[in-house]
Amino acid sequence: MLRFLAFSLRRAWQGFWRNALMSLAATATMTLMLVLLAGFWILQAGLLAGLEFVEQKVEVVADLRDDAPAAEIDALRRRLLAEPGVRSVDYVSKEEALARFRERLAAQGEEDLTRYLDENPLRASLEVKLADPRVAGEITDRLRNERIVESVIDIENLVDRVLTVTNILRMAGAVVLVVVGLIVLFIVVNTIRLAVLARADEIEIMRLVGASDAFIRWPFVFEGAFVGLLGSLVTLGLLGLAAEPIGRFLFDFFRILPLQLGSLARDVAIVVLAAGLGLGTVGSWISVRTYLLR
Amino acid sequence: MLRFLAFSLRRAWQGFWRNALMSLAATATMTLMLVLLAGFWILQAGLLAGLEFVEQKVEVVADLRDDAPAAEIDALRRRLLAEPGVRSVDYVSKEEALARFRERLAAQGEEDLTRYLDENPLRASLEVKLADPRVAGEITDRLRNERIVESVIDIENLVDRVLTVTNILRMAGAVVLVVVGLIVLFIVVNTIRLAVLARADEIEIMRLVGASDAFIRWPFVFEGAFVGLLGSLVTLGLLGLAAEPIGRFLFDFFRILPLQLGSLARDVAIVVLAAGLGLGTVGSWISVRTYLLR
Amino acid sequence: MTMTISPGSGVRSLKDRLLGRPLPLPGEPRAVVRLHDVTKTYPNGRTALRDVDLAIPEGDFVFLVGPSGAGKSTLIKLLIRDELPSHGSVFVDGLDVARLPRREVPKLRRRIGIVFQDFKLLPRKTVRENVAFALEVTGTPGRRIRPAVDRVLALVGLTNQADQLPSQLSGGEQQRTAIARALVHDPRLIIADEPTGNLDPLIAWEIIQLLLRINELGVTVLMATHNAEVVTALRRRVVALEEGRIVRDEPRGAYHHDD
Amino acid sequence: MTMTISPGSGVRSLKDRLLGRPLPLPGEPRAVVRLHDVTKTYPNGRTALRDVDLAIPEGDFVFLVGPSGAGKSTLIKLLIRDELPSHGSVFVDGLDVARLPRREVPKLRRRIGIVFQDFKLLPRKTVRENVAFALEVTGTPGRRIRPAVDRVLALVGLTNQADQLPSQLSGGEQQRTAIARALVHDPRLIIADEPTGNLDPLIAWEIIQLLLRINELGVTVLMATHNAEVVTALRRRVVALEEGRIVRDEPRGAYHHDD
Ligand SMILES: Nc1ncnc2c1ncn2[C@@H]1O[C@H](COP(=O)(O)OP(=O)(O)OP(=O)(O)O)[C@@H](O)[C@H]1O
Ligand SMILES: Nc1ncnc2c1ncn2[C@@H]1O[C@H](COP(=O)(O)OP(=O)(O)OP(=O)(O)O)[C@@H](O)[C@H]1O
Ligand SMILES: [Mg+2]
Ligand SMILES: [Mg+2]
Repeated sequence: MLRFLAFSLRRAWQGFWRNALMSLAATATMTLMLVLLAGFWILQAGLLAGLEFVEQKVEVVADLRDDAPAAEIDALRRRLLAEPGVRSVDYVSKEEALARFRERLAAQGEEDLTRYLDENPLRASLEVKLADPRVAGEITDRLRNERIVESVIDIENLVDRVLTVTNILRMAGAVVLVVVGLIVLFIVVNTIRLAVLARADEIEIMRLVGASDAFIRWPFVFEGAFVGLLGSLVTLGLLGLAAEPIGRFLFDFFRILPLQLGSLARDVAIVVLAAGLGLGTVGSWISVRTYLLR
Repeated sequence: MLRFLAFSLRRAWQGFWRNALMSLAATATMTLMLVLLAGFWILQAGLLAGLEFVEQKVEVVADLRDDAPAAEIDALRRRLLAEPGVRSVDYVSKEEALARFRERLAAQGEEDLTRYLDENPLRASLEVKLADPRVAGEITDRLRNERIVESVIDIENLVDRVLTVTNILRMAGAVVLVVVGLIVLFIVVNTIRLAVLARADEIEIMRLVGASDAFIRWPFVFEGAFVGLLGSLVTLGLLGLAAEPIGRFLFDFFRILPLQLGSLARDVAIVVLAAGLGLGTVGSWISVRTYLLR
Repeated sequence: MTMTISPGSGVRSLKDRLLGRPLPLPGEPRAVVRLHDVTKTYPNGRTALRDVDLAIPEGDFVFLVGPSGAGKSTLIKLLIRDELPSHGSVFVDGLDVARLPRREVPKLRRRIGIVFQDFKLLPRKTVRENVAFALEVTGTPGRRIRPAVDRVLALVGLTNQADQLPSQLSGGEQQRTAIARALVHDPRLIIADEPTGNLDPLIAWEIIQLLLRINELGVTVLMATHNAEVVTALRRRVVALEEGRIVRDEPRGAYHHDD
Repeated sequence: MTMTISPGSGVRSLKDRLLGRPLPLPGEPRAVVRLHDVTKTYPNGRTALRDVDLAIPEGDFVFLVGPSGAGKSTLIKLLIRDELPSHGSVFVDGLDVARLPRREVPKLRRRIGIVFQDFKLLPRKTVRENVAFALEVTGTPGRRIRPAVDRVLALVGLTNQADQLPSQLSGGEQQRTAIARALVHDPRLIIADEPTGNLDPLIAWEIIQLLLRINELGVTVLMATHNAEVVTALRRRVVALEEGRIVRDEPRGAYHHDD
């Protein structure tokens, strides 16, 4: 068994270098495809994080009567926090509301109209941030029935629109990733098949001198695995070099935090290695099979 | 000459079908790569159109003194219109400004503060829409020196930011397109090279029986062109099937108009055909050359 | 190329056929190769062998002769299961070749040393590697490979060419490489398809001497050849094929000019 | 395999060398093949030919003999510019082979009909297509190809196998396909490397008769062979190589057993 392994590995190594041109061509193809795959994986991860960020922004705002007692407000606040799907509930006083309003106008370059006001027309409010945007409707309804609540801005429409868009984007991202994955699968298997095809004679001769299927198959499979491994490592090397700009891009564009970045890097490394090894191995297995079945 | 052409085409056709497996594999690779290229081309075109749309939104707004005479306003308007880089100049009256402000607040779900106002605090203004956002600074300066202008909102910062972002996106798009183009080039040439490699014997024998280089090269080149053509046609067929959703996506996302869509479709068709034929032809030319040079 | 059916072979095959008995009688020497009523028709309709009956006892040295296209290589391909018979049964060293499960085929081929008419060398391996290859792929321990390979290379006179690629060899050297590979694993049956076609008479004779010596050690040898001189000089058993039929089977035959 | 330098060849090559004259004297028959002081050392350091001088006048029929590895195929490869000489000059049909610009090489090869020792057939083309191929790739009009191919296939006796692939042919049939391809474009010089190695004596003789008949029509024939019987029987010119040197060149030679 050990001898068989040693033999297969040695043969794989020799096979790789004796057809160096072809092997390197296959490796280069593998690398490019893995870069493509990793790129899309990263984009997809960024997209998901970005969408989550957007969804977390969904909040239900209940304006409170000016005469609402602080105790009741606090009680309502605590009841809301106990609801499933609610992430946080913040109390915003009348003064705070006005300050924020001024800030917003300024940020948008609008005229500061508040200076023409005699008194503060804004209401204190409870801002309910949601962990799950789907509960927005329910929370809105419940708040409307509260005595101390003056009005709740109807955001159901908005929530629906956000959810539709994010779901479409999620699906589109997954579809694109699957399509890219299939392209990668096809191209890599195809390249390996062409490389094996060029060595059909070798397989034929091995069969004729009495090599068992295992002795024919495994060197090729290891060679494919080797191509895959090399491709993965080169890909990871390239990604490593590009890690900083990628990280900045993800942070700026999709608001992925450094913490999440670490786990994304780990995921990508795993995906690239698994895809490289898997494709190389399976590709050569399939390619050799054609000859062994005859 | 005609006989040579007929011979080469016949041989190319035979070569394609006699190695059907390999030819179809090459064609499939070609197709996938062209789809990839076309996809990125479309995205890039969409991005460009979208960016242009954003840039056209850049405008310089000059608030006018309440006492500015209509004749002077009109004169200023006409002078501005004559400036290079200015697309249109719109006069917005005080009433219109207030109406628009109300709309904006409503759209953002903000409190309508205007109902607490006694008089209209907003100013009439001239909105200068720019064809070229880079002139924003200059226009702003000129407006500031006008007698009838009360103030000009400083948008230079904003314009700079928009320009930076759009330029980065433009460059990123171009870089991605070039990278994808190189990947496509490499993969296709590589695939064709592997296919030719498997027929090195054939080339060797042709040389030994006294075939001139042209007789060896052209059948392969035509075969490559054939693979490219077939790949292009399949790609265009696929894109044709997907034309409607693509068009809708481009319209919704990048605000590409149906008119622009037509010219984009034409561009894509040309790119796909040129890339397919070019890659197939050049790929086999390069691959065969290796053998002829010896 | 007239049909000369020698009475001896006709009677024997007839008897065999009547008794329908592919296995040897007790007391008869064990037949290493036994074909019973074998017909081979290729998918394109060409019939290369017709009703062939043949038994080669252990230790025999048999020349297989016959004109080009008579079916010699086809018969050999049946023995190593490179082709399957359309009809009839083939036994090699006790294995029912036609009915052998696929995964047992390597076992069969390892018992045989085969010299192919077209050499079948690996173009990217040197002479030494080509010969060693036959041992490696059948799982021989590494340390036993080197000496075995060196020994057969010396035997066929290729020690100096050991590190050349097949494309750097003369035709005769390629053929000797093929012979070395067939001998390297000490097979109990050697099947050689035209092993001297590209050799000059001197080396051809040396190769034949080699096969004879190996045969004397008890190894059975089946050799397809057109080398009339050798066949006639040695007076060994000669099986002659013509248009797919055995037309002559003589224990001490010669090469007739209509073969 | 002793070194027997026949005086005739020694003197002639010496004279040639002293005069440094690769071209024939006026009045001498035109030499179709002329090697002058040729040495060929392969990149791996093996010297396959040493100081070879050889002239073959138009219309000659020459056997090239010698033991395996003597350099016969190498000499032939030099003639068709498959290899370049390390030293010396090679003229074929008036063309200076070693100095021929690359784009002129096809012209040279079209004047020659070559039978390769390893056949070099295209595995994915039928017999007919393989033979037609040599005409097609040299730009012969389509309507002239079919009859020419049918004629040579009949000549070598492959009419029935015309639509088979090489893998479906016997070794001898493959060899005859290679011969047919070499003849199909009516070359003025035929170079055959061991064209009867895989043929039974009968067909071998037929092929030789064919080459003789073609030779009588004025075509020059150079044939490397180990077929002692044929060489000895025909009493044509024999050039013997040994370890890369011409050791014998007799106008009416035989095959000696040390060749
Ligand atoms: N794979 C095949 N498909 C179809 N016909 C075949 C195939 N292999 C061989 N033949 C035909 O079967 C006949 C016998 O072929 P075989 O190779 O057995 O002859 P042979 O006796 O070895 O001849 P040679 O001495 O020339 O090598 C030939 O006419 C050949 O054309
Ligand atoms: N490409 C090459 N590289 C290195 N050595 C070579 C090459 N081709 C041939 N040789 C060596 O040159 C010598 C002469 O080879 P060549 O093929 O000319 O012999 P030959 O006379 O044709 O023999 P045979 O009768 O066996 O075909 C041989 O020893 C061979 O090993
Ligand atoms: Mg045969
Ligand atoms: Mg030779």
